[in-house]
Formats: sequence, structure tokens, C-alpha cells
Amino acid sequence: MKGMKKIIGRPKYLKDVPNHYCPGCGHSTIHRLLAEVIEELDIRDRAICIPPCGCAVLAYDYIDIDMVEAAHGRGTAVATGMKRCLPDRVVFTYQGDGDLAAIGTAELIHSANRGESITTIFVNNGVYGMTGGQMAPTTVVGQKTTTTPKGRNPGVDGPPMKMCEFLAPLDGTVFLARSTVHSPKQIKQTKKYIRQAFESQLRDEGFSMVEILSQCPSNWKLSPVECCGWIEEGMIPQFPLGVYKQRQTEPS
Amino acid sequence: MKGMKKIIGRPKYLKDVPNHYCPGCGHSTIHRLLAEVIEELDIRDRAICIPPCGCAVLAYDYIDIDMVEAAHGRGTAVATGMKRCLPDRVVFTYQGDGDLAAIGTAELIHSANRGESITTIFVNNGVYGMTGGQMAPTTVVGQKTTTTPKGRNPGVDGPPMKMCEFLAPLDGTVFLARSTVHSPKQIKQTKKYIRQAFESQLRDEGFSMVEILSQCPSNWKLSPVECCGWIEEGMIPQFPLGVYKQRQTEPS
Amino acid sequence: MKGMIRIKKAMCKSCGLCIEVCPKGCIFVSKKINEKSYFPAEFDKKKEACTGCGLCAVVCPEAIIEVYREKQ
Amino acid sequence: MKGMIRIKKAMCKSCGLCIEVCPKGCIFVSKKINEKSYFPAEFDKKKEACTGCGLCAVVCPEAIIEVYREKQ
Amino acid sequence: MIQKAILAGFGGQGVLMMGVTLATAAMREDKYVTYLPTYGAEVRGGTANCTVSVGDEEIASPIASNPDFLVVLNAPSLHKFQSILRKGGDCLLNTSLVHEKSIRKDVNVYEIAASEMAEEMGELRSANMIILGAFLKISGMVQPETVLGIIDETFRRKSPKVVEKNKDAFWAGYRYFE
Amino acid sequence: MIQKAILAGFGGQGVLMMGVTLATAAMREDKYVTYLPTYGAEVRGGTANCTVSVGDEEIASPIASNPDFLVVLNAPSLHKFQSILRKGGDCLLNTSLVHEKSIRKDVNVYEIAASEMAEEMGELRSANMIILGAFLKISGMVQPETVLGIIDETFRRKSPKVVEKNKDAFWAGYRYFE
Amino acid sequence: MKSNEKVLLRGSEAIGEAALRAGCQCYFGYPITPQNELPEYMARRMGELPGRTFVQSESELAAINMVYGASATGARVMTSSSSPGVSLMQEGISYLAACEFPSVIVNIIRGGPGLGNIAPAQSDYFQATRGGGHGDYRCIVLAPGFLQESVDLTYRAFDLADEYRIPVLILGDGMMGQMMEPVVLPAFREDLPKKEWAITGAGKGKSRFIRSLLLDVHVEESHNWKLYRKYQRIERREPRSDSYAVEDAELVVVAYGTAARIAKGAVRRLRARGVKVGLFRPITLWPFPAKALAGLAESVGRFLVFEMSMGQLVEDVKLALNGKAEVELYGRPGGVVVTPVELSRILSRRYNAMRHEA
Amino acid sequence: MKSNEKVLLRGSEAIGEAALRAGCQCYFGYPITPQNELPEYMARRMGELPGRTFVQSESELAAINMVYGASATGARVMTSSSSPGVSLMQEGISYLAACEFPSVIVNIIRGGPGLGNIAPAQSDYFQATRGGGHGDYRCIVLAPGFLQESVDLTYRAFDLADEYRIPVLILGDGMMGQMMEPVVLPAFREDLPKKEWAITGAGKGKSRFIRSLLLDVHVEESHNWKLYRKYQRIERREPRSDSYAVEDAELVVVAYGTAARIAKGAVRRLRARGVKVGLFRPITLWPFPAKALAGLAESVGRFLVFEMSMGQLVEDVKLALNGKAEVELYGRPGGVVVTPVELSRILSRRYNAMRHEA
Ligand SMILES: Cc1ncc(C[n+]2csc(CCOP(=O)(O)OP(=O)(O)O)c2C)c(N)n1
Ligand SMILES: Cc1ncc(C[n+]2csc(CCOP(=O)(O)OP(=O)(O)O)c2C)c(N)n1
Ligand code: SF4
Ligand code: SF4
Ligand code: SF4
Ligand code: SF4
Repeated sequence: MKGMKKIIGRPKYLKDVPNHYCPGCGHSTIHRLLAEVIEELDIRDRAICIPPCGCAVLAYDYIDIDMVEAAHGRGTAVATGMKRCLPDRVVFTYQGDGDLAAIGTAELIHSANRGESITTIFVNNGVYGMTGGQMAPTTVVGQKTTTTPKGRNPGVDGPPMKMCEFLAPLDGTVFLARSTVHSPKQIKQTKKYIRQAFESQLRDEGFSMVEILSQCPSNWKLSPVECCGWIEEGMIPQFPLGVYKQRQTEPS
Repeated sequence: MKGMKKIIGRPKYLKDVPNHYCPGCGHSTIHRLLAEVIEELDIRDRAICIPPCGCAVLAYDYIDIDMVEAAHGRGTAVATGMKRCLPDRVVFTYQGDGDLAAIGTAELIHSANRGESITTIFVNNGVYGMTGGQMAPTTVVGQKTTTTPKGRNPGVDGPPMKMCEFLAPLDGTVFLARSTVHSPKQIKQTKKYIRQAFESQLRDEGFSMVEILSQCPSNWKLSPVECCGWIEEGMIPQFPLGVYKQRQTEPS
Repeated sequence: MKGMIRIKKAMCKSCGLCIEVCPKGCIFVSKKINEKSYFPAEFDKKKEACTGCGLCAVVCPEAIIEVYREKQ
Repeated sequence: MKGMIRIKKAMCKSCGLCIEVCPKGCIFVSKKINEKSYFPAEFDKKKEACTGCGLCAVVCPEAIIEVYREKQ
Repeated sequence: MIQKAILAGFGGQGVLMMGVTLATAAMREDKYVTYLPTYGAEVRGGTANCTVSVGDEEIASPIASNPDFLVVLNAPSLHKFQSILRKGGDCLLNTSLVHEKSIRKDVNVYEIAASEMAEEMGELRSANMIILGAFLKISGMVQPETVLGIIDETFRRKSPKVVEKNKDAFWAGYRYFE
Repeated sequence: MIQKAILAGFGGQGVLMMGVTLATAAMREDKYVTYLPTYGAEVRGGTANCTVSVGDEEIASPIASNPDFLVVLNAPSLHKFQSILRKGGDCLLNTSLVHEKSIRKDVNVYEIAASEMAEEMGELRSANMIILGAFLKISGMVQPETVLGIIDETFRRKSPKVVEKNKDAFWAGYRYFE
Repeated sequence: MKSNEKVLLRGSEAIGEAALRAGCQCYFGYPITPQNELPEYMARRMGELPGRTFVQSESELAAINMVYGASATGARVMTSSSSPGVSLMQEGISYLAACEFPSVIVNIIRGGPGLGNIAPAQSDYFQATRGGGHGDYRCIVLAPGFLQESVDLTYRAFDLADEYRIPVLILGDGMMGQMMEPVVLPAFREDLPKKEWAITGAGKGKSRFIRSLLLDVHVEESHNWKLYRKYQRIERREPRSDSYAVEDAELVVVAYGTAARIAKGAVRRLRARGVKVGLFRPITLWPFPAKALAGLAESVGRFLVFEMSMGQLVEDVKLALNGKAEVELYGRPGGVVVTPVELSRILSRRYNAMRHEA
Repeated sequence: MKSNEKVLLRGSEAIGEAALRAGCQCYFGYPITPQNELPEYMARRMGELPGRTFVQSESELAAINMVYGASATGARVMTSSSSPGVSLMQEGISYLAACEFPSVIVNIIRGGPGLGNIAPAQSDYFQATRGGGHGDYRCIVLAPGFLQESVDLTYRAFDLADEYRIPVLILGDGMMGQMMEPVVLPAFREDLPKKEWAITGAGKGKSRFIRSLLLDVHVEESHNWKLYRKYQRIERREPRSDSYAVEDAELVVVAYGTAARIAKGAVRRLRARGVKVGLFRPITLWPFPAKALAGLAESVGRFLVFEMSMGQLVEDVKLALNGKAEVELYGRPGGVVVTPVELSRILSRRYNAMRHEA
């Protein structure tokens, strides 16, 4: 490309292979951001990811770092075991909303409360993606899923759970933030949050989590572009964006 | 007793048998209060208790209502199953801090979030009583237990969990209060809270919980009277008393 | 005597809470061991100080204290 | 031409996000199906409108857009 | 005798519905029948396919490791399945979507540009009815009348016009290989 | 030959410590030995007891369903265990705490008011040393010298005075049944 | 859907609809492939029918304990999952067995161990028949081989559960769950059994409780004996099996569920060629139809166990035959479904080798 | 405590101390009677020793997954629990087996099913030996019969776990956990094996991963075959058993753990009276010492299985003997510990009946 300079390309630690995600799926974007942050912080040598049971179960095929697959919901317990043995590594879990906020509730809360020095990348797409679109703890009121054919009814199914807000009161949590990957601006914001969370872990501060509202075109039964609209209108009002907690003691 | 009138006696629904609790144990007092409230609300016919794995596992030997024993930590899931089948009964779980705040975390939080119309009597004695005094999620910082021989270290074990505060943000919870049974005044207060929680359930409002700070002389290795001092000095400052949530829509 | 109490000694575990809480000092530890090998609490009738306030019954974990008050 | 992009068409899933986000309308849906049976996004070179803003690359979930800008 | 067919395409192209229609028809004709879709993780890849087995005796396995018929609605499906088609088996291609030309020589290939046909008939969505008609003609797995009955039931709640359009499409496909 | 003893009383009365001391002494004398405390829910009831088995051959079961010796430090323990004591077995009672008088006639009963004795000796807490001494005299399960060695080790970190007091108490008990 | 009329149903729907007709009042479950169609079906249908409860629980652990609670009230109740999820239920199943709470648990087995895959497998046989949970207990284990049997056995499962106050497991796999076949549905049950033991509040009567804590070992032992006698009663009364072409067979395949389906195809193929093979198909895996199988050993000298796992069913076959005949294993683990043709090749090879030996 | 010197230790401490000396770096666990002394001991001792990690987890489920994580990094790691808690670990154990993560899991069995009681029992035999979790997998199962063996087998368990990359279960009961007996402790291991496969961050090399998801059935099948071959290797190499007075025995008791202790006492008693009985004691429950036992059947015609459960061990005995000898069960479920005297009565009755028959 004569006279031209490449200013954006595929990140170094994102393997050059097609992924299995549906067109327009937020997971793909989040993978890319992780690869970019790992490159920028130069931690590829000591980063360890614990992918979930969920659509991202094959993350090891895409991001070029060491990984250990966890049983559904047990990511933070597995991370606890790893981090306690390898305190100088950057250990993070990657979890969906079913994985993290339903079956993994107890492990999440207690890892957070113990202040394990780990990071959780929490992909909130409001449904169980991998299993075909059942209600998740974060499904919004009225949203139709395969197990709420008439829409989520808070009187029977409860209201959606807000995990950043919920974890914030725990002393062990040091960085909690929520963003999305539905727009260029938010994608950049998400990247910044991931970076902040990893930096916090590098300072050994405690438990950090980035919650990312993420598109699931297949199960929302919307086009990728329509999904971005649903994030704006359906999700952000329920899940306000921003930093929910940040330990102030250290410089950022 | 000529010329005298009995003003306090053993409550009707507390069976006239000795119990297995250690001298000065708070469980005994809480049992009595439950029997009294059940009598006063006249709900003995439709009250169902779900006793835990914990020191109170034998509650059915003492309180004269129907009971179904739950596996350790699963009280609120069992209660969910029962209450969904018997919506007009008063279904309550009785749980210790290990049962409720450790192994039963996920079931508690999701039952609360679904707003199951059940009540949880949460006996917080800061240790695992039945198993011999190990650290509980509510053990206070510095407290020595058999698994924290040098005292609870928040950096390793995390800080104590505050369950009323923690559950309050969930929409499904409608009555949350914390009291103690270490003094006559607090005992009366506890009884009032239990009554309010049951009344709330009778109005089918949602999930209610009364957290009761309770003495465990055997595992605290203190005399019953000393225990009352520890509640005052060691526990109340960490676990402030009072009502944490009360649905305002209905008259009380 | 405005008030009096009865303690079911066989079921007393000698926790001492009633003794601690009695404002008039009407309860003391018995010298006679019960079947469960506890030295139970005992009501001091002679003192005649009991007001029937009922605090002892409220704190007794075993619910074995009956409280009586003079009929008005 | 201030900027230009390259799309690895074989890996495109035709999600349309790049098209949606391009402020200059430089990207369109190709008429030629790729091996994965998607109609991939294609860069409209002729338009010469691309500023190399990079928004398309930022939103592309597949990370298959390279962005080039004129050397200053 | 048992006949097995694999119907394969993209999710949303209606292959599963075609399969169920076929299976239901076989049941109505009191034949032994099984229908088996692929499921789970594979679905996410975008392809969807199903196997329909019809016969006059009990069907041991609903899986077709060596099918008699293959109906292919997109290129990846052709790659995936053509190798297992029985020698001498029949392969029906929707050439509107499958441009691929490298097909085994030991099978019978039937080509139909169903999408274009449907477009011409003014109802793009009825392409799979054309395919179904064509497939029935080739395979004779069930009677066209039985299928028409089911089309009738399926679309009746929508409108008589929809029923007609689909029937027309079906017959167009059926007659295509006459 | 294997001899089994059950030591029973309240938690905190030191029966478990007595049992461990006895077992350690047996080990030092190169005997076969097992020690088994009760555990779990029973403890909550307040009683604590343990079984010590000592012998010159392998010990199959550390449980004593028919013990040779019974050392009883409170009334509930007497009720609980006296029925299983071997006929002709020895029962040592601390009469300071067990006022019960209805004891089986076919066993040998040894009574000692250990608490009072200890009080007289100016160290209430050494009552169980008195009992231990008395028990050794009765049972001859291990040599008193071995036990003294262990007492020495156990209390040495505290102070020589404590060691002496405990040894004195032990001998007082031992001599009581001379 | 009308009763007594052939309808084309998906395997999971067949189970779900049969359960609803058997009077299943409550369903508690958590998503997992390859059985999601079952909870999804229940979510939809239970919303249409009166007096039914559907809860998507936060986990399988919660689900089985909700089952426990609902069963305690006397309701007919069901859950379903697949292998890893059923592993998480093991503590709860042990409790259900201990408290004698009737319940129906569907396990659509997938390839394992660990996360494995979602292909058809039979590798949870041990877990189902031996009790993967703690303590001496058994569950009745039913293994349908075709969809009509899925319907019939599911319908019957609720009666068995109530009659014996026992958890009943239904084993299937992704193929059995996803495939469609014509079935005839039974009518809705109207006359559900009264359960005197159920805990529903004391009313005016004496208060009652149900628990599995039995601190006194002798009480616990007699409870275990009571359970044991019940299990023996079931072992006498409830074994069920099916056989095909065994009369003059010289080699008999033993297989259940999907494997039996395939085996039957293979046997049919070989019989057409005059090869004297037959099929024995356990329908109840526990109680294992040991007697029926041992009976076959009177005339058959050789058995080939075909299981989609590695040496699980074969143990029950060996135990039943107790050395009376040769038993060989052909196991295919990990979710592989062999074809009737492949299996018939294996069989005929074995058959020829056998004849050669003789 | 010095090595090579007799010390009086509690059963749980013997296991704990042996584990620490075997190089156990991490302990994760949750309280449950009758094994609380073990985590309590670990909490204390791990605080004293350098580089050790003790975490009281929020549940057994969390514990086994912490074990999984720690094992993935190559650490020697352990957890312990009792029956209901071990049931909750079944999914995790299946994952450990699938990923071939070495780990040591102690189950101090209690009376069951359900909450049961805390008395000594052996009713988790099936769960341990057949895999209570899902999928085709095995764990090595060790059953010490006295405390020195608890020490030796625990020490060895870590080596076995690493050598075969497999979870190793140690079965005990409340009696074995609470009792004290003199033991001699081994030295602290200095030379822990290097684990090339461990996941510790990619460093400068290629990135790696470990998982049990194997979507392709053929890949999953070959993984299962690989595991199976490993299991066969273990079955050839690692069975261990012990026997006592079997040379001229006419009746042999088969028992393990606490039951074997009692049985030995009973046999000794009867031998003193000239009764020709003997004892066969499996030390590894999986791999079951089938060959050694079958060897005995050359000379012994009758076996009595004594287990503190209802018909679990007896299956392995029958499978090993395959009809070559008579097998009878004497099971005592629910936490009952019979005395050597009682058992000797049972034995001599059987013995006499047998002689009478003959
Ligand atoms: C114990 C267990 N239960 C259930 C499953 C099935 N399962 C796999 S992924 C998943 C949830 C997927 O949803 P989510 O965590 O929100 O992630 P997403 O796929 O949406 O990214 C479930 C229920 C499992 N693998 N293990
Ligand atoms: C699955 C399982 N794990 C562990 C136990 C053992 N256990 C019984 S009660 C208990 C906790 C007791 O503590 P808590 O809940 O605080 O009640 P408390 O006894 O103090 O009233 C534990 C861990 C069990 N019964 N089941
Ligand atoms: S199902 Fe949803 S979350 Fe999963 S890959 Fe597809 S779009 Fe993404
Ligand atoms: S151990 Fe503690 S909680 Fe349990 S009965 Fe005793 S005093 Fe009460
Ligand atoms: S409060 Fe009750 S149990 Fe305690 S000493 Fe007084 S009478 Fe006895
Ligand atoms: S954003 Fe990427 S994947 Fe989507 S259409 Fe554009 S180039 Fe293709």
C-alpha cells in the first residue's frame, strides 16, 4: 500500500482463524479487545484465561494465551485455585450471564468477597446463548425467551439481576464497571475498563470485574444492527453504564 | 398459686421436652419466639418449617408444626418447591450462617430475587456451630475459629458478609431486619420482626428475612453471660441492628 | 410478694442468664445437681423482692420459667 | 484518498456493522458469496471518500478490517 | 425397505420444516418414519440439516450414514454431505444458492434454481415448497396428495391465498422434473 | 491380651486428655494401642468420652462394646456406660461428681472423691491426675513411670511447679487404693 | 393433541407431554443441551394448562432441591438435565431416596466425562443404576428404546415413583431427545393418588416431619433395611425387558436404549442372512432383568454387550450370568453412534469366530 | 514431629501430616463431620509451613473446583469431605478425570443416604469405584485399614495421582478419622515431579489449553480410549490387597477398611478355636484386586463379604470370582459397627452350615 500506513489491524494475540460466533456476536469483539489489552500491557506470557461453559467455551481457539476450561459457573473457584498457586500471573475468568449470575452465583460472590486478585470478564447478553436462548438472570422484564414464552414476568421469574451494583458493597471488590460493545465509543470504553481491571490485578488489589452488555443476534432474533438498537433501548436503561467501584488508594 | 396469675409460661407450640442445645445457646430462645409468634398469629395449622443442616437440624423435635429437613444450604430452594405447591401456607426456612451465607448463597439470592413468598429465619452466630466452630462467612475480623487459628484475616479469608445489607437491593425482598437474642429488649424486638415477616408472607408480598445475632457459647468458648458481652462489643458494631427493608405499600 | 417465678429445674442448663438479668437478685445457683448434671437456677422465695417483671422468663433459652404476678 | 481499508472477505460474516457505522458510506454488501456462504462486506474504492477514521475496524467483530491512512 | 434423505441448508431456509412435513406425511400414510435434526453447537455454525427415514419396517437408526437422497440448499452443506450419499443416490441442488460444480460423478444430480423460480412466481419464501415438490417427484418417498393435505393444515390459519401459493409452488417443483 | 477402658465425663473435665496420656504411655511401652473419642453431635450434649485399648496383639476394633474398665466422672456417663462394663470389670467413680448409688452388683466399684482431694491439695484442676493415678493402680494398663514421663513433657513448658503439682496429684491417686 | 391418535412428536416433547398427562404438576430445571427442548416445552405447555408450576432454577442443584420440596407436599414433580447437570444433583437424589420422596428425573445423557460433547451416549449407566450419590440407595431406572416407549415409560414413571416412594430416572440421549417419531398419547390422569405422608401443614392434627438425619445408628440401620426390603420388592416385581429373535440364537446382543435400536437393526440384517443372532433389551436398568437374562443362558452360550460406554452395562450382564455364559464387551464411548451395518459386521465376525471355536 | 519415630496421631491428622510430607501444597475444603479435624489440622499446619495454601471454601462444589484450578497449575492438591459433600463434588471429579488433573480426595464416609448420621460406614463404595459423576472414568480408590496405612497410602496417593494424572480417592470413616494409633511418619518430599503439561502462563512459548469439551465424537472417543488404556494399565499394575490366614481356609471373609479390621479380629478369634477361616482385604478398591481374589478361589470354595453397606463390595467380589465360588453377603448399613465377637459368631455359624452341607 504505497504511501499508506496501517493504523489498525488484527491484534497480535488474536489467532488468525475464523471463529464460531454468530454474525454480529459481541463475544468476537470482546475477544479482540482482550487480545489488544494483553498486547498493550505485554502480559501474554503470564495471562491465564478461564473460559466458561457458554458460547465462549472455545476461547482458547482464538486468543493466544494459556487457558483452562472451567465447569459451568465455577470459573472464579478455578481462578481462585490457580491464582493462589501462581500469585504473579494475571488470571481472569470469562463468563456469560448464566454462568456467572445463575449457577455460579455462590462462587462469584465468595471469590469477590475474599478479594481474590482475579479479574472477571462478564459478558451480559441477557440470555443463555449456547443452549439456545433461555431466560438468564439478566433477561429484562418482558423479554421473550424460550423459557419465558410470554416474556419475563418479574412476579414469577424475578427481576433482572444487576451484578455490578450487587457486588459493589463487598469489600473484596476493587474495580467494577459496566460498558457495551455496540458502538465504537463503547467498544473503546470497554477496552479501557478491561485495561484498568488488569492493571488493578497487576497491583494485586483484589477482585475486579468488567460487565459488558453484548449482542446475541441469534437468540434475540434480531439482525446485528437491530441488536445495537436493543442494547440502547432495552438494556442500557436497565443496566446503567459506568464505573461502579474503583479503589482510590492507588494511582490509576 | 393462690392470688397469683401466670403471666408468662412455656408457649403452647414449644414441645415440653428438653432440647439438645448447649446451655445459653441462642437457638433455644429463637425456637421459643417462633412458637410464640405461631401461636399469636394462629398459623400452627398452615406453618411449615424447613430446618437446616446445622445445630437446629432437630427443630422438629421442639416446635410443634410440620417440617421438612433440607440438605445443607438448600433451604430456600426446598421452600420454593413447597410454597409454589402450597401458596396459602406459611413456609419458612431456619438457617445458620454457614448454611445460608456459604453453601446456600446461590439458592438464597435467587429465591430472594424471585421474590418467593417465604420467610427465612437466619441465625447468625458467626461460626459453624454443629461442626465444631469453623469460620463462617459472618465470622468477624480477627475472630479465632478452628479454621482461622490466628484469627480471621480479611486479606485471605475476606471480611464478614452482611446479609441484610446484601439482599436489600434485590427487588424481590420485602422485609429484612436484624436483631439479637442477647437481652430482653432485643428478644422482644426479634419476636416483633418475626411477626412482621410472617405477616408480610401472609400478605404474599415477597421474600422476608429476619437475621438474628445469636450466642454460641460452646464455640465462642465463652460463658453464656460473656457471650452477651461479645454480641454487644464484637458483633453489633459489625452488624448494625434494625430494619433494612420494609415494603411500604401495605399497612403493617 | 408482688411476683414470683417457677423454674423447671430438671430442664435447667445453668446458663445463668436469668440470674444475670434479674434486677432484684432473686435467682441463684442451686447447690443440688440435676439429672442432666447441671446446677440449676433456683428462685429465692425468702427475699420476697420479685416484682414479676418477667425478664428472667424472657431471657431463659429453655423456656422453663413461669412468671406469676399478684392478681390486682 | 486520505484513507482506505482492506477486508478479509473470506472471514466476513456479513453482519453489516461496518456498513452501518461508516460515516462516508464506503462499504457495501458484495454480490459474491464467500466460502462460508455469506455475502461479505466490500470496500468501495471508487468513492475515494474514506478518511481512514477506523470506525469500521473498531466495530468489526471478526477483526478482519485493516485500516490505512495516508502518510503525513 | 427403508429410504433415507438428508435435507441440508442454512438455518432459516426451512429445511427443518420440509423434513417435518415429509415425516408427517409418512406417518399419515402409516409408514414407519423417523425425523432427526442436528442440534446444539453445530447449529451455531449456521447450517441446519435433518434426516428423514421412511419405510415399511421398523427403523433401527434415525441417522443416515449412507443416505439415498440428499437435498442441498447451500454450498457448505454440499461439502459436508456429498461424500456420504449412497452410490447411485439422488442429489437435489438449489442452484440459486449453490454455485459449486465439483460434484461426485457416481450419483444422480438434479438441479433446480428454486429461488429464481419462486421470485418469478412472486413469493420468494416459497422456494422450499418448490424444492419439496421436486424432491417428492424424484424420491417418491410419500404421495404428493398427503403433503398437500399437510400444507393445507399448516397454512390454513394464515389465509387461503397463502395455501394456494404454497400449493402452486409445490406443484411447480413437482412438475419440474417431469 | 487386650484391655479396654472407657473414660467418660463432661467435656472440659479432661477425660480426653487422660485417654491420650494413657495411649501415649502404652505406645512408649511398645504396646499395641488405640484411642477413640466420641465425636460430633454427641459432644453437644455435654458429655465426652473415649476408649483406650491396650494389648500385646493387634487391636481389631478400637470400640469397646464390653470394656474391662470404666472411669466415670459424671452421672449421665454412669447411666450410659455401666450396663456394658464386663462382668467382673472395674468401675472407678469420682464421687465428688457422681452421687448415684444404684450400681451393678457384678462389677468392682472403686470410689474416690477426686475433686475434694484435689481441692485439699490446693489445685482443683489436677482432679483428673488423681483419677488417672487411681485408674493406673487399679488397671495396671501401663507403668506409672511412663505416665510420669509424659506428664513431665506435657507440663514442662508451663513451669516446674505445675509438673510437680500434677505428679503429686497422680501419686495421691495411685496410692489411694493401695 | 388428542389422545389415542398418532402424532409426530419430538423425543423431548413426547416425554414432556406424557409427564403432563401423568399429572406432573411441577417442573423445575436448568438449561443444558441436548435436552433444552424439554424445559422449553414445559414452559410453554405449563403456561397453557391449569395448576402447573414451571420454574427455571438457578442451577441443577437448586432444581433437585425444589423437586424435593414440591415432592414433600405430595405433588407429582419432575426435573430433567444432561450428564454434568445430573452429577450436580447426586446429593439431592440421595436425599430424595432417603426421605422416600417420589420424583421423576430425566437424564438425556451426553458424551463425557467432563464437559464432553452433546452426542448420544450411555456413559451414566453406573451413576444411574448404582447411585452416584452417597449411601445405600437405588433409583428405578427406565431406558426407553423408541419414542412410544418414552411416552409409556414416562407415564408409568410417575406411578412407580408414587407406588414405591422412590426417585425414578429416565435415561435417554440426544438422539432419543431430538428425533421425531409417531406416538400415541395416553389420556390426562384425573385420579392422582392421595398421599397421607405428605407435609402440607399440620392442620388440626399432630405435627409431622420428614428427615433423613437418623443419628442413632440402629434407627438408621433399620431405615436402611426398610429401604432394602423395598428395593428387593422392586427387584422381584418390576424388572422389564424385551427380546428379539432369541429362540434359536447362538449369540445374543445385550443392549438398551439407542444402542438396542441399532442392535435390533443389525440383528434383523443378519437374520435375513440366516445368522442366528438375537437381541436382549433391558427396559428397566434397575431393577436389572437378571432373571430373564439368566434364563436365556440356558440355551445361549455367548453374549455380546453393546453399550455406548466403556464397560458399565457389561457388569450387570456378568453379574446376572455369574459365569454361566461367555460375555464379551463391544463398547463405543464418547458419543459415537455406530450404524446397524457396522454393528452387524462386528456381530458376524464374532459369530463366525465362535462357530470356528466350536 | 520427627520422621521415622513412632508418634500417636489421630486418623485425620495422620492423613493430613502424610499429605503435607508428600508435598501437598494446597488444601481446599468445607467443614463436615466426621472429618473436620483434617481441615482444622491443615489450617494450623499450613500456617506454619512455608508455601502452603489453605482455603476454607464456601462449599464442596467450590472446593473441588479450586482443586481443579490448583491442579491445573501443577500443584499437589487435596480436599476432603464426607458423604454428602463428596456427592456435591461428583461433577468436579468427572472434570478432573476428563482433564487428567492429579488430585487427592479424602472421603470420610458416614451413614447415609441423605443426611444420615456421622457413624462409620462404607456405603459410598459404588460412588467411589464406579464414578458417581457422569461419563466413563475411574478414580484410584485407596482404603487404609489402620493408621499407619493411612499415612503410607496418603503419601503414595500423591505419587499415583501424578504418575497417572488421575484423581485418587482415599476412603475412611469416622472411626478411622477420629481414632489415634501409633504411626511412623515419612520424610518431607523434596523432589516433586516436574509437570510439563501444567498451565502456568505461556511464557515465551506457544500458548496451551486444557479442556474436556471435545465436540467431535471421534476425538472424544479417542480421548476415552486413551483414558481406558490408562485405566487398564492401572488395573494391571496397581491392585493391592492383603490376606490373613487364607492358606488352609475353607471360608474367607472379604472386607476392607474398618470392616477388615473387625474381620481380622473375628478371624483371629476363630482361628484360636481351630476354625479354618481367613481374610482377604482389598487395599485398592479400584483397581479391584480381582486376580488375587480369583486366585484364592482355586482353593477356597466359599466367600463371605462383610461390608458396612448393603451389597456394594459384593458386586466386585462376584465379578472377580465369576461363579467360581459361592459368595454370600453380610452387610450392615447405616453406620453400625459390629464387634469382632459378633462377627465371629456370624462367621462360625456360616462355617458350620457350610461343613454341614458338605
Ligand atoms: C452443570 C451444567 N449445567 C448446564 C450446562 C449447559 N450450559 C452450557 S453453557 C450454558 C449457559 C450459557 O449461557 P451464558 O452463561 O449466559 O453464556 P452465553 O452462551 O450466553 O455466552 C449452559 C446452561 C452445563 N454445561 N453444565
Ligand atoms: C453438603 C454438606 N456439607 C457439609 C455439611 C456439614 N454441616 C452440617 S451443619 C454445617 C454448618 C453449621 O453451621 P451453621 O449453618 O452456621 O449453623 P449452626 O450450627 O451454627 O447453627 C455443616 C458445614 C453437611 N451436612 N452437608
Ligand atoms: S448464540 Fe448469541 S452469544 Fe452465542 S455465538 Fe451466537 S450470537 Fe453470540
Ligand atoms: S454449638 Fe453453638 S449454636 Fe450449636 S447448640 Fe451449642 S451453643 Fe448452640
Ligand atoms: S435462664 Fe433458664 S436455663 Fe438458664 S439458668 Fe436460668 S432457668 Fe436455667
Ligand atoms: S463488520 Fe466485519 S464481519 Fe461484519 S460485515 Fe463488516 S467486515 Fe464483515
